[in-house]
Amino acid sequence: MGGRFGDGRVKPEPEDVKFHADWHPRALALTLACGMLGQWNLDMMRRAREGLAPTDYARFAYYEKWLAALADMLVEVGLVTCAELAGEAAAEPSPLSERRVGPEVVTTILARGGPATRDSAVTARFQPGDSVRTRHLAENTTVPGGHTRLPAYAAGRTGRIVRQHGSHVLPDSNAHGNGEAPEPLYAVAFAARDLWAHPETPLDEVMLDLWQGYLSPA
Amino acid sequence: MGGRFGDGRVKPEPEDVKFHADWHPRALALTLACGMLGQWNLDMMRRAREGLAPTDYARFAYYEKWLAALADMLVEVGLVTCAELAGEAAAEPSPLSERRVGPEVVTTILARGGPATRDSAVTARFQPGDSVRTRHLAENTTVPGGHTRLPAYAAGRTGRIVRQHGSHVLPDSNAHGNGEAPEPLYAVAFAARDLWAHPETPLDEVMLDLWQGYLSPA
Amino acid sequence: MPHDDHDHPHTLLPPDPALRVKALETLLTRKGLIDPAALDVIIDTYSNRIGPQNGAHVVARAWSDPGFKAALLADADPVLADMGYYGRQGEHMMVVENTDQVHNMVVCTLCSCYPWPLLGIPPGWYKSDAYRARAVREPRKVLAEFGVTLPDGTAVRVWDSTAEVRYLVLPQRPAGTEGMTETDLQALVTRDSMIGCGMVPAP
Amino acid sequence: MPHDDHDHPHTLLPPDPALRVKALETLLTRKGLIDPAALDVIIDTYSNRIGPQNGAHVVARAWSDPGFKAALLADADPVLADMGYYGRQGEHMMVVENTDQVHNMVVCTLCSCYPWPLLGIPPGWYKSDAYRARAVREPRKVLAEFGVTLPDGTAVRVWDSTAEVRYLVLPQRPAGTEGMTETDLQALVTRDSMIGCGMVPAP
Repeated sequence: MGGRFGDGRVKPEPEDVKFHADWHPRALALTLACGMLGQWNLDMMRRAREGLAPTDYARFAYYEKWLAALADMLVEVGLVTCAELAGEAAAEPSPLSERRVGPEVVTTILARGGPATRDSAVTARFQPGDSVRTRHLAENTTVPGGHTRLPAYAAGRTGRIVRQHGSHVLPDSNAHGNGEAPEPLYAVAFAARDLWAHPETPLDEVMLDLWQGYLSPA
Repeated sequence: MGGRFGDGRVKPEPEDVKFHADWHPRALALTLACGMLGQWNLDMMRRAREGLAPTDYARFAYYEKWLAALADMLVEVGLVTCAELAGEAAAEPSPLSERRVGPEVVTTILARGGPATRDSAVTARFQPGDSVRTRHLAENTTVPGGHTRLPAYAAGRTGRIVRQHGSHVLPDSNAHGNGEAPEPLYAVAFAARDLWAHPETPLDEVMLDLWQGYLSPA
Repeated sequence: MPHDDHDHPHTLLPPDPALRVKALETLLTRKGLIDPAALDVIIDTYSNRIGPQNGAHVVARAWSDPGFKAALLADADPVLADMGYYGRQGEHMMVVENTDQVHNMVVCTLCSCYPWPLLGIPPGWYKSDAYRARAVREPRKVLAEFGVTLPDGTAVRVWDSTAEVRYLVLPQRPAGTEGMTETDLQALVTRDSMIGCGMVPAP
Repeated sequence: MPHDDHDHPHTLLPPDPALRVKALETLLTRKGLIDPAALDVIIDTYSNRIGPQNGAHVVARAWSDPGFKAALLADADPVLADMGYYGRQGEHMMVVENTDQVHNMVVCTLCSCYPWPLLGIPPGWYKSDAYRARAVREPRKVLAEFGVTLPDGTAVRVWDSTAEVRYLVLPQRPAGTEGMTETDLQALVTRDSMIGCGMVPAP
């Protein structure tokens, strides 16, 4: 939705507000705890959120998207059945219950994180200062309608390599269970005037982190 | 929304179904009768529909968009006040009531239509067979966030002129009350493989009607 | 209801669309801006007078009269005006012919533009997000949902109605109709076939 | 609820999100897949332990210690790990410095990626459509809605967090803080300033 018109004002809020409804913290914790079962990766979960019906994506707030995608994912990986979700069948104990995360290890798991850097056999093609052009379609080239992290507003644009971040897991592959396929990731600078019909000033830039496969020499 | 993923199946319906709710015919007729007051043009009304908040545009069905845009437009042109809409003020007789359309002339007005062709001083730059490239941004070049009729999926693509339709009113100008600014309009053919990451066959084409200003030689 | 939302006064109306229509009609009638009897005529026009039978008439005549068909495909507007099929949302018509080589389909991805004087008001699916989104990207999958499978080697040409030109598909004449009159042919022609989302069935 | 919608089983749950959470938690607890006590710990962690005070600590130290700052800007990860600020959604950090020449701002247009170990969970506005849509296109108008006006000649650099790298803005140190301790400086630093949507106020 980057660049979209019509969304109105941004509404700043006091910095001590953490949640905006009683059920928000529970939705957050539930999603994280389920993720710790190790049955999907972060890219798959993002794919599930973006794969909601466009009308649902538009009307759901942040944690509503999380909940809907969590339910879809639980069924997709077989942790839960549709009958159980619908309340039409009694909850069967899961064979994966031994992976359940207890209160004593949660903090450790959160602190451990999940790095996305990997060794990769893919050689870096670009260096800082190089001019590059992004793919002309913000689409997954392998899976029709699949997950990608090239925003539509930056498709088919020319930018400048600013930094090499090392090799990172490729969401376009990992989100579909097709392997991590790590490749070099770059910070790429785009002049605002190359992205927008009416840039605010000629000085401004937008920086994106983009995988090597999204880029060609320009 | 052309090209968007995730919208599900198309649901054919019996050919004798005209409306899907009791209020649909009334919404249709109300919108058309108000249009006959001559206080806006079709491009302005389309601009009002597309200018709904993105979440409203996503959740409203066809005639709900019509109604919301009609209400917005009635206020924009001053036919109705916000207080009247909100029911907070009694309805004041309108000075434009002499333009009210009666049942005896409605059919004639519908049959008369409203041609969009105009004489134009703008010379046609392209001929059938010419290769052209569309604007790289599907945006109004004059009014930030303004109305345009170049779909996002066809921005920055190369096509072939198929036919010259004569000169037509330019929506990018007319929708904002900036004059009709007629210019040559063309049917332009795009190969499906130049539009989509996964075209169905190499044979297929999408044809769009595009104004000359949207195009440059390719 | 955000009463201070000046960009979107529609939020001042009740959210239920049936109540919205009623509120607007009442208000505009009181202000003297609309005449409910005129609304009745508009509804009658599109419910009973203007509909796909008009387009079917044109198609049946094109199937029956090669000279008419040639004129229709070359420059539809005068031909259609002669038949009385002119009016709102049909001011600039093009008729595109389906053949063994090319199958034409019509959509409006930006809104739901449609040739009203020839086909009446558009069907629900034509106005749906699914059709608007998918017809341009995967027309063959959409056609399959209408039960249509094209022969190998037939190209699909999708017309996205981005301007004020409106498109009518001239479907292929089905086999077994050789001796039929124009009137009988007209009764065969389906609305969906004139949008390019159906084939005319053999009698 | 379309029970046959296999692509979107979430439609099988009650539509009200509070009921959805409850239904899911009950189901998953019965299946032995989650432990409600673990959920309590996660909530406590992000409510009370991990928040913008972490980022403020880093900023205050960078303002106080030039060597630390240089190391932080050159390669943030080992520096932050040393301070104990590592974890989920902060595995790969870059710290970008605001100066008179450049004002940095952070957004995630694709979802709402955010440096959790340093700033906690993102504020509501950061996750809003308005911020995600507009921060990249009209950052100065967005800044104005936070009461921030940049001097002429300052360039805006908006970082769209499209991968797993997370960005922390090192805001400009306000005037009048010359003699302040690291602890006092930390208390001055606002969350919004570390996203690039605010200036740190003078004490």
